[in-house]
Amino acid sequence: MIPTHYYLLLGTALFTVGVVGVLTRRNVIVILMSIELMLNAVNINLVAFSHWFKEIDGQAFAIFVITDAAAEAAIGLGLIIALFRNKETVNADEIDLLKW
Amino acid sequence: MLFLDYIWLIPLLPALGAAIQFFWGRKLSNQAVSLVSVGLPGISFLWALGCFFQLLRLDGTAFTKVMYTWLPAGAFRLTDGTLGNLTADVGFQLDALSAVMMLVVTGIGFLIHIYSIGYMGHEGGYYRFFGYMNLFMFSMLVLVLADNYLMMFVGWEGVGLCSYLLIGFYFHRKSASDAGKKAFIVNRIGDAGFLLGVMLMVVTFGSVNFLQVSEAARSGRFAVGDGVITAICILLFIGATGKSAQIPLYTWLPDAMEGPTPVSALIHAATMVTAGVYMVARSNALFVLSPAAMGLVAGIGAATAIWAASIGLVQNDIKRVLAYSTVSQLGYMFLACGVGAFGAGIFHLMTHAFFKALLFLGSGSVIHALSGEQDMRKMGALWSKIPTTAKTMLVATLAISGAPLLSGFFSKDEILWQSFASPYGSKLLWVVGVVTAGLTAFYMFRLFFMTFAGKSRVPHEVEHHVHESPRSMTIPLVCLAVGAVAAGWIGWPKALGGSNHFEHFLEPIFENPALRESAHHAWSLEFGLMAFSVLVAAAGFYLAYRWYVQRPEAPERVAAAAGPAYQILLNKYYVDELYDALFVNRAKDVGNLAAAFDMAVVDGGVNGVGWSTRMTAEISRLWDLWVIDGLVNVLAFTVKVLSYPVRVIQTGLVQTYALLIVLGVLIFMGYYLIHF
Amino acid sequence: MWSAFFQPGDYQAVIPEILLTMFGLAILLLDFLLGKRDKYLNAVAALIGVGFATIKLVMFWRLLADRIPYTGFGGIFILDTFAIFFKLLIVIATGLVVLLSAKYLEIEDAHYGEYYALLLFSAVGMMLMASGRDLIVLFMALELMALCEYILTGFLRGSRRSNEAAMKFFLLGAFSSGLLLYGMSLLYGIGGSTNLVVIAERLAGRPSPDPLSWMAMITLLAGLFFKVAAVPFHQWTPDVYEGAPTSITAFISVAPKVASFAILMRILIVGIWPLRAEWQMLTMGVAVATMTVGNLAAITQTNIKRFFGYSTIAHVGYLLLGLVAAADGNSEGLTAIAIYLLAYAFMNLGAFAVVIMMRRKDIIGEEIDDLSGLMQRAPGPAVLMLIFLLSLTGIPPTAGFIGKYFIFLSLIETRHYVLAVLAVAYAVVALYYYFRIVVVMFMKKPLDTVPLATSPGLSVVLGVTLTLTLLIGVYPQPFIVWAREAIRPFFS
Amino acid sequence: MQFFHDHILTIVLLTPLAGLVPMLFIPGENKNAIRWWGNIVTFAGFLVSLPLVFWFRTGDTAPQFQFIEQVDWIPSIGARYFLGIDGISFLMMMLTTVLGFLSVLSSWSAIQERTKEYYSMFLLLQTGMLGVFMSLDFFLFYVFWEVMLVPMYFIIGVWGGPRKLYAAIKFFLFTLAGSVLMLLGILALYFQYHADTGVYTFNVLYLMQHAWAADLQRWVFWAFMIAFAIKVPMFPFHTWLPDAHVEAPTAGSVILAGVLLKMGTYGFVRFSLPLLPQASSDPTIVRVMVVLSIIAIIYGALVSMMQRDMKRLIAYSSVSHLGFCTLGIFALNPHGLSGSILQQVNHGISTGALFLIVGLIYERRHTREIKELGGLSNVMPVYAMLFMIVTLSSIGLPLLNGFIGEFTILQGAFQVNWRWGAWAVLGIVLGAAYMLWLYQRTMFGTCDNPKNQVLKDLNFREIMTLVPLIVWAFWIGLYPKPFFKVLEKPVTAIVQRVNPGLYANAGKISPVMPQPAPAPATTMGESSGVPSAEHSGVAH
Amino acid sequence: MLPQIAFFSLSALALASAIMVITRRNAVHSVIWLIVTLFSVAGIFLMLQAEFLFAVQIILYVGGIMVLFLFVIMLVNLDVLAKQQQFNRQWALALVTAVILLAELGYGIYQGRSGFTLPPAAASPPTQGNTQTIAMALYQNYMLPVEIASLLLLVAMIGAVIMAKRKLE
Repeated sequence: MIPTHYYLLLGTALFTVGVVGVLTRRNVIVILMSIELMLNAVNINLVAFSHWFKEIDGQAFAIFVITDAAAEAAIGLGLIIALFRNKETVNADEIDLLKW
Repeated sequence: MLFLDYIWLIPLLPALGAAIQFFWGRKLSNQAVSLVSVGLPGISFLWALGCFFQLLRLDGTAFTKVMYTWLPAGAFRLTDGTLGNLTADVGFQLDALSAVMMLVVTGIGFLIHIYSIGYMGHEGGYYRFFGYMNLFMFSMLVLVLADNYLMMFVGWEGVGLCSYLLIGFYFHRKSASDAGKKAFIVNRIGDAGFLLGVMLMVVTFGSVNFLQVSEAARSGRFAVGDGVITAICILLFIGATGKSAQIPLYTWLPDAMEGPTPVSALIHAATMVTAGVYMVARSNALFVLSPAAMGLVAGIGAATAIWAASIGLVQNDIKRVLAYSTVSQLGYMFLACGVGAFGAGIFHLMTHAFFKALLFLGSGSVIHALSGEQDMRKMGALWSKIPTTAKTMLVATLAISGAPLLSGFFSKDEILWQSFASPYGSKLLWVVGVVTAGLTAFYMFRLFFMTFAGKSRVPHEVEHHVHESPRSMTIPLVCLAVGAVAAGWIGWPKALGGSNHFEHFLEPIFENPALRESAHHAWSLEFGLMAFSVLVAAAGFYLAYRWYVQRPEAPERVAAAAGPAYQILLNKYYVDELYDALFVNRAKDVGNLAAAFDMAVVDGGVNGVGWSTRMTAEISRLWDLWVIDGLVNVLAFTVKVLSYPVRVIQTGLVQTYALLIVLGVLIFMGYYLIHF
Repeated sequence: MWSAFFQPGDYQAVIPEILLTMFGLAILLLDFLLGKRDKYLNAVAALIGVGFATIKLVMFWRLLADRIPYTGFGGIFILDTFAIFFKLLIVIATGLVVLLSAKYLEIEDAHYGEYYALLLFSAVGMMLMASGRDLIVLFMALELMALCEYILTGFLRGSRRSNEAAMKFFLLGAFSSGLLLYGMSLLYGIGGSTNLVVIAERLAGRPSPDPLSWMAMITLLAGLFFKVAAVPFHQWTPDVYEGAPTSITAFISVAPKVASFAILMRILIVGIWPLRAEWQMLTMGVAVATMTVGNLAAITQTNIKRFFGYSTIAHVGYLLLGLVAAADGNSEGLTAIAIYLLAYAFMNLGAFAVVIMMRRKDIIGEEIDDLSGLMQRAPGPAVLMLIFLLSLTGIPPTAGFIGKYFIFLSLIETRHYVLAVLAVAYAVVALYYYFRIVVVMFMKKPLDTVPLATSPGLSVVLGVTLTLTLLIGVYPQPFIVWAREAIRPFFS
Repeated sequence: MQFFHDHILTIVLLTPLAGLVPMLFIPGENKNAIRWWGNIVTFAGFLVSLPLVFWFRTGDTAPQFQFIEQVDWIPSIGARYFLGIDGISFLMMMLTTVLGFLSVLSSWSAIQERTKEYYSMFLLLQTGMLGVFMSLDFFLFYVFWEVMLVPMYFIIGVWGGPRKLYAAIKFFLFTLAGSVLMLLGILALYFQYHADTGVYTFNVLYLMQHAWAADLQRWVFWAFMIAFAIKVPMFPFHTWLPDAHVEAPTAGSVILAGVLLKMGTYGFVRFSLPLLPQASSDPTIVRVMVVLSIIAIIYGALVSMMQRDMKRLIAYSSVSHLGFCTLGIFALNPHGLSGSILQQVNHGISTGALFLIVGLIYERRHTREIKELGGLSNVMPVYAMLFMIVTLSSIGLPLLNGFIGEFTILQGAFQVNWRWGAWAVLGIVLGAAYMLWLYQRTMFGTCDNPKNQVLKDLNFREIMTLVPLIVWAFWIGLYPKPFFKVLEKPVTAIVQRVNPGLYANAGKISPVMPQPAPAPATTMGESSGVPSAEHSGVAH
Repeated sequence: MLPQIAFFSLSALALASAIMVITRRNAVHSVIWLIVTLFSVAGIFLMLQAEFLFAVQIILYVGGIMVLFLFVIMLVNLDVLAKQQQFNRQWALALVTAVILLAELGYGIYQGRSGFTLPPAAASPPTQGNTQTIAMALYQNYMLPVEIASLLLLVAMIGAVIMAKRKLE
C-alpha cells in the first residue's frame, strides 16, 4: 500500500519539472508541453486524493483538467501558428515588442 | 447747550472738507478749494469757542457725549479674575484739558490754513494739500476730543497718516517720500507701544474709557508703584515718545521738515507732536501711581530737551533749527509732566504752540521771500526787506527764549520751578532745564541774527526780488505774535502776584493729593530761580549777539577749536546712521534672509515629502531641482526613480514574468514557513 | 434518481447563461449570412441577447433580494444576490463593449461575427464564475473566460502586437492556471471535496500550523491574483493592454476583473475563511505592492492604453485593501469592493470609449500626446474624459470617490490606519498622473485636426457611463443599498 | 416668498450652477454675450444672498443655526443634504457672493481667450465655495471642499502666467494631500461615533455634542490641522501660495485670497475647535499653533518686504495676515475668535481689493515688477487714491476694517499671554513698512518710465469693482457693531465648548464695567431643529 | 512489495522522461519523451484504480493532443531552431527558483503527510465499475461543468480556426 503523500511528492516533482521547462525553454512549443506536464502532475494529485478518499470527485476533476488541457493545446498551437506566420519564429524571448 | 450737543460737528466739518477735496477737488478752482477748506475749519473753530464757553458754565465737570457703540468686542477675563465686557464707544469728552487742546488745534490750525492760502498758492496739487490738512484737523480733533483710549488711538493713527501724506506732499522728491515713510514707521513703533499699553489697561481695568480708568486708578485699588500700572504707563509713554519725538524715537521729526512749511508749523510744532504730552497728561491718574514711570518721563524729557538743543546749536538749515528746538521744547513739556506738573506741561504746550507756529510760519515767509532758500548761511540783513516777518519773528524768538512777561517766560519758569520744587522733581532736572534755557536762547538768537541781522549773504540773482509775503500770510503772523505775547498771561504765577487761572482751570483734571503741599516754598526762592533762569537766557542771547553780529568770524574759530565735538553736533550725534546700521538695514537683511530661506529650505523641505529614502548620491543634484522646481518635479523624479525597477522587470519577455510569478509564490511560501 | 440531482429550477437558474450561449451560437451562424457591411447586425444580435439576459437577471434580483439564495446542480451552483449583482455588472459591461466595438472593428477591418460570439461566451464563463460554489465549476468557468480572452486579444491576426499580446497572455495564463490547479488539487486533498462549503468545514477542523493548507492557499491565490493583475502577478497587464484591440482592452480591463473578484471573494470568504489570518497578511502585502507599482509606474507611461493598464493595477490595489478589511469580518470592506467595481467599470469604460474615438483611419491615436488640445478640437469628449479621470482619481462628486470612500472607511473601521494613510497618499499620486492627461487635453495645442471617430454606439456608451459615473457620485444611495444586499449572503 | 425664505440657502447655492447651464449654449465666439451672462449670473447670485442680511436673526432668541434645510441624501451611510448658517458662515457666504461678483466683473477685459470655459469655471467655483460654507454635514462639506479644487485648478492652469502648470498642479497636490487626510479624520470620527452610539451620522451638530476620547481627538486634530493649515496656509505649508497667486489671473487671485484661504481658518473655527475641544485647548497643541501663527505673521511680513513682484508681495502679506487669524483662533477666547473671523472678512476685502488693483495695472503694463512702475500717482490720481485707501485698510489703520480685526485679535491674544500680543504687534509695524514701501515705490517719485507716462486712469467699470469693497471696508471700520452682534452667539458657543472656564462664575462682574457679561448661549445644535436620529442600515 | 516496485519504477520513468522532455534540443524528441511520461502517468492512474482515466489519458492525450503537437511542429519546422540556443538567459536562476519551490512544496506536503497516512475515510466500496461511477458523477453531480466543457471545446475550436486560418473569408 503506497502512502498518499508519495503520489503527492511525485506530482510535485513532475510539476516542478514542468515549471522549469516553462521558465527556461525558448521554444514555445516545448513550453506548451511543459505546461502539459504541469497539468499531468495536478492530475496525479487529484487521482491520488480521490483514491485515498474512496470517492470519485477527484477523477472527475481530472477529466475536466484533461479537457482543458486539450482546449488549451488547440488554442496555443493556433496562436503559435499565427505567430509563426507573423514573424517566422517560435522563440519565446523574441516576442518582446511590448515592454516597459 | 446747543454747541455742546453738536460737539461732533467740530471734527466732522474738516472731515467733510477733506471728503469734498478728495472727490471733487480736482474739478474745483483754487478759490473754491480755499473757501471750503479754510471755511470749514473756521466754522469748527467758532463752534469750539461756543463749546468752550458753555463748558465754563458747567464749572469743572466734564461733558461727555456718546454717539454709538463702536467696538463691542465682548466678554473676557480681567487679570483679577472678574469677567469683563469690552466695549469702546464713539464718544466725545470735553473737559478743561481737551478744551484747551481743542482751542489750540482749531485756532492755530485755522490761522495756518489761512496762511497756506498764500504760501501754497503756486503749488500743484493745491486741493490735495488742503484735503490732507483738513483730514489732519479731523484726526487731531478726534484725538483730543475722544472719550476713550481707542478713539484717541484713531486720531493718533490718523494724524500719523496725515503727517505721512503731508511730509511726502512733494512725493516726486524721493527725500520727501522717504521722510514721510520714516515718520510713519517710527510712529508705528510708538503706536505699537501705545496699543500694548491699551491692551494691558483693558485686562487690568476692563475698560478704555478715560473717566472709568482714572476713576478706577484713583479708587485706591492699586497701590502706588504697582508693577502693572508702571508697565501700562511705560508702554503708553513709548507711544508718546514716538508721536512727540522724544529720545529715542525723535529722529523722524527733523526729516519731517521736507514737508511744506505750514505743515511743519501745524503738525510738527503746534499740534500733532504735542499729542504725546496730551496723552500723558490725560493719563495723569495712572502716572501718579507709578513714580518709576514719572521718573522715566522726566528723565527722558530733560535729556531730550538738552540733547536736541545742543544739536540745534550748529544746524544751518533754518527749519531744522526750529525742528530741533521743537524737540527740545517737547522735552520741556515731558519734564513738566514727569515732575507731576501736568498743568505746567499743558501750559507750555499752549504757549509753545503760539510762538513755535509763529516761528515756523515766519521762517516759511522768509523762505517764501528767498524763493525756497533754507540755508541760513545764504541769508542775513533781511530786517528791512521783510519787516513784518522780521518783527513777528523777533517777538517769537523772545518768547521762546523766555524773555520776561512774554508767554514763554511764564510757562517755562513754571516748569523749571516745579522741577525744582515738586516732590517728583530734583535739582539735577532743574539744572538741565536751566542750561537748556540758555542754549535755547543762544540758538534762537543765532537763527534770528543769521537771518535778519549782519550783512547780507543772499546770492544776487535772488536778492533783487526779495519781497514781503502777501496779506494772507502776514495776518496770521500778526495774530500769532499777539498770542505769543499774551498767551502766557492767563497763567500769571502767584510768585509775581498773579492768580494762576490756567492752573485752577485744569485743577479738576490733575487733582493729586501728593502735590497739595508743594506750594509752601518761599516765594523768594521761586523768584530767585526765575531771575537766574532769565539771566542764563540773557547770557545765551549775549553770546549769540557777540558771535553772529559783532564778530561774524568767531563761529568758525569756535567750530575749529571744538573740532570733533562740532562735527558730532553737526551730524546730530550720528543717531540716524546708528539706527540705519542697527535696525533698518538689519530688518532688510533679515527679510532677504527669510526670502532666501523660504525659496531654499522650506520649499525644498516640503517638496521633500515622499522623497524620504532616496539614495543620498542623488540628493546633491536634486537640491537645485527642488529649489528651482519644487514638489512636482521632485515627486516626478522620486517616482521615476521608484518606477525604475518596475520598468526594468517589465522586460517584455514572457518567461521573466513567469519567473516573477514563481518567485512571488516562493517568497510568500517562504514567509509563511518561516513566520509560523 | 433523476430528480435527486436536478430540480427543474436548476435550468431556470442558468437561463441568462443559456440565453447568451444561444445568441453566441446564433451569431456564429448569422455571420455566414451577412454581407461585409451588414456585420453590425452581429452586434445588434449580441445586444439583444445581452438585453434578455439583463432582464432575466433583474427578475432574479427581484426574486431573491433579501431571501435565502437558491442552490442548484447538487450544490455546486449558487444563485444569490452576490452572484446576480456581479452577473449584472458583467453583462452590462459586455453590452457596453459590444457597443464600443462595432465602429472600432470597422476601422481595424476585423469585423467578424466570431468576435461577438466569443464576447458572449466569455461573458457566460464570467457569470458562472460569479455563481460557482465548487472548485470544478469555478475552474471550468475561469478557463472558458480565459480562452475567449486569449483569442480576442489576438483577434487582429495581421497585427504583430496583437499577436504577441495574445501569445504572452496565453502562456502566462496557462501557466498561472497550472498553479491555480495545483492549489485546487491540494485544497481538494485537504477538504475531501470540491465544494467550497465542505472545504471550509474541513479547514476549520484542521490543526494549526498547517503548511499544507498554506501551500494550497498560496498557489490558489497566485492563480487568482494573476487574473486580477495583482503584483507580482501583474506583468502581463500592460503588455496585453497595449497589444490587444482597444475595445478588448476595455473589455478585459473591466469584466474579467469583476468576475475574478467575484471568484476571489467567493473563495476567500466562503472557501478558505478559516485561513483568514493567513490570507489577510498575504493580501495586505500584495495590496500595498500593487498600489505602489501601479501608481508609480503609471506616471512614466506615454502610451495611453499601457497607462490605463497600470492605472488598473493601482485600482486593483485599492480593491484588495477591501479584502484586507473584510478579513476582520468587516462587511464594509466587501461593500467597498462591490461599489468600487461598479464605479470602476463605468468610469473605465467611459475613458476607453474616448480612447477608442481617438482611433481613426490611419491614425493610431494611442499616445497620450495624441490627446493634445482635445478641448479645442472636441470639447464634448474632452470634458467627458475629464470627468472620468476625476472619477478615477476619486474626486467627489463622482463614482470613484464613493468607491474610495468605502475602502477608506473599511480600513478605518478595522483600524488599519497605516494602510489608510498609504491609500490616501497614493490617491494624491494618482491625481498627479491622471492630470498629466488633463494637462495635455486642456492646456496644450492640438497636433492634428482629423475629427474623432464617432458612432451611435459610442455615443450611447459615453452617455451611459457618464450618467452612471455622476449618478453614483451624486446619489449613491440605491447603489449602496444594492451593494450591501449583494454582499449580505456572506454575512448572514 | 415663504418658499424663498425657507430655501434661500439652496437657492443661493444653486444660482451659479443654474446660470452655468444656459452659458453652455451660448456660442463660444460670442464673447460679449458670455461676459454679460457671467456678470448677470454672479450679480444675481449676490442679489439672492442679499435678503439674508435682513432675515438673519441675532440675539439670544435666535437659534444657533438658521435657514436650516435638510433632506436625506445617502441614508445608508447617514449622509444628509444639510445646510444651515450661523454668524460665521453667514459672513463668509456674503464675502463669497460679493467677491465672486466683483472678480467676475474685473475679468471683463482681462480674459480674452477661452472666455466661455473661464466663466463656466467661475460659476462652478462659486457654487463649490458657497457649499463649503453652508454645509453642516461632513460628507457634504467634503464633497464641496473637493469640488471647488477642480475649477480653481483650471483657472490657474489655463489662464495663468508663464509657470501656470507648475503652480496649478502644486496648488492641487498640496490641497488634495491635506484634504484626503481630513477625510480620514472625518471617517475616524464617523466610525467612533457609531461605535459609541450605534448611529452612523455625518451631522456635524451631533458630532459636536459627542464627547470624544482624548487621544482620538489629538489624532483627528492633526489630520484636520494639516488639511486646514495647508489651506490657510500656515507657516511651513505656505509655499504653494506665492506660486499660485503669482501665476493665477487677477480674478483667480482675488478669489483665492478672498475666499479659498478662508476655508482653512473657517475649518478651524467650525470643526476643529467645537469638535475636538480637548485637543484644541491642549497646551502643547495651542502652543504649536500659536508659535506657527506668530512665525507666519513676522516671517510673511519680512519676506514680503523683500519681494520684487507686487503679487508675490501681497501673497506673502496674506500669509502674515492669516497668521493673525489663526493666532486669534487659538487664543480660544471671544475676542480672539470674533476678531479672527472679522479679520478673515477684512483680509478678503483688503487683499481682494489689492489683487484687483495689481490686476488693473497688470492689464495696462503687463508687468508686476515694482521697479517697472513708479510715480503713477502723477498719471493715475484716482487709481492712486483708491490704492492708498486699500493699503491703509490692509495695514490696519483705524476707521478702516483692518484695525478692528487686528486690535480685537491682539486683545484676545494678549489676554492669554502678553508675549503673544507683543510679538504679533511687531507684525503691524512691519505691515506698515512693506505696504507703504510698496506704495511709495509704485505711486510716488517721478514718473520717468515713458511706458508709464501714457497710462490711462481707471474707467467706470474698474472703479466700480473697487468701490463696493472700499465702502465695506469703511463700514466695518466705522460701525462694526452689527458684525460683532452676528458673531456673538456662535463665538460664545464655541468658547463655551473649548474654554468653558472663561464663563465660569460669570456672576462676578468687574467693578469697572457694570454691564453684565453676555448670557451663555444655548449649547450647539439644540434649537437648530435637527431630527431625532438617523440609523443607517449597515448589516453586520 | 509489488506495488512499491511498480510505483517507484513508474515515477522514476515519468520524472526521467519529463526531464528529457524539457532538455531535448529537437522538439520532436521532446514530444516522444512526453508521450513516455504520459504513459507512465497513465500507469500511475492504473495503480490508483482509475481505469477510465487511464484510458482517457492514453486515447485523448497520446492519441489526440500529441498528434496535434506533432502536426504543428511539422508545420513550423525550422531546422535553424535545432541549432539555436535552447535555454534562455535566466535558466540558472529559474532552475534554482524551481528547486527551492520543490523543496518548499515538498516540505509542506511532508509536514502534512500525517493527514494522509491515517486510515482513509470509510467510504462505501464501489458498487459498480470505475467507468460507471465516473459517468454517474459527470452526468449527475457535474452536469454543469460538462456543459461548460462543451462550450470550452467549441471556443477552442473557433479559436484554433481563427488563429490558424490563412485569412477569414
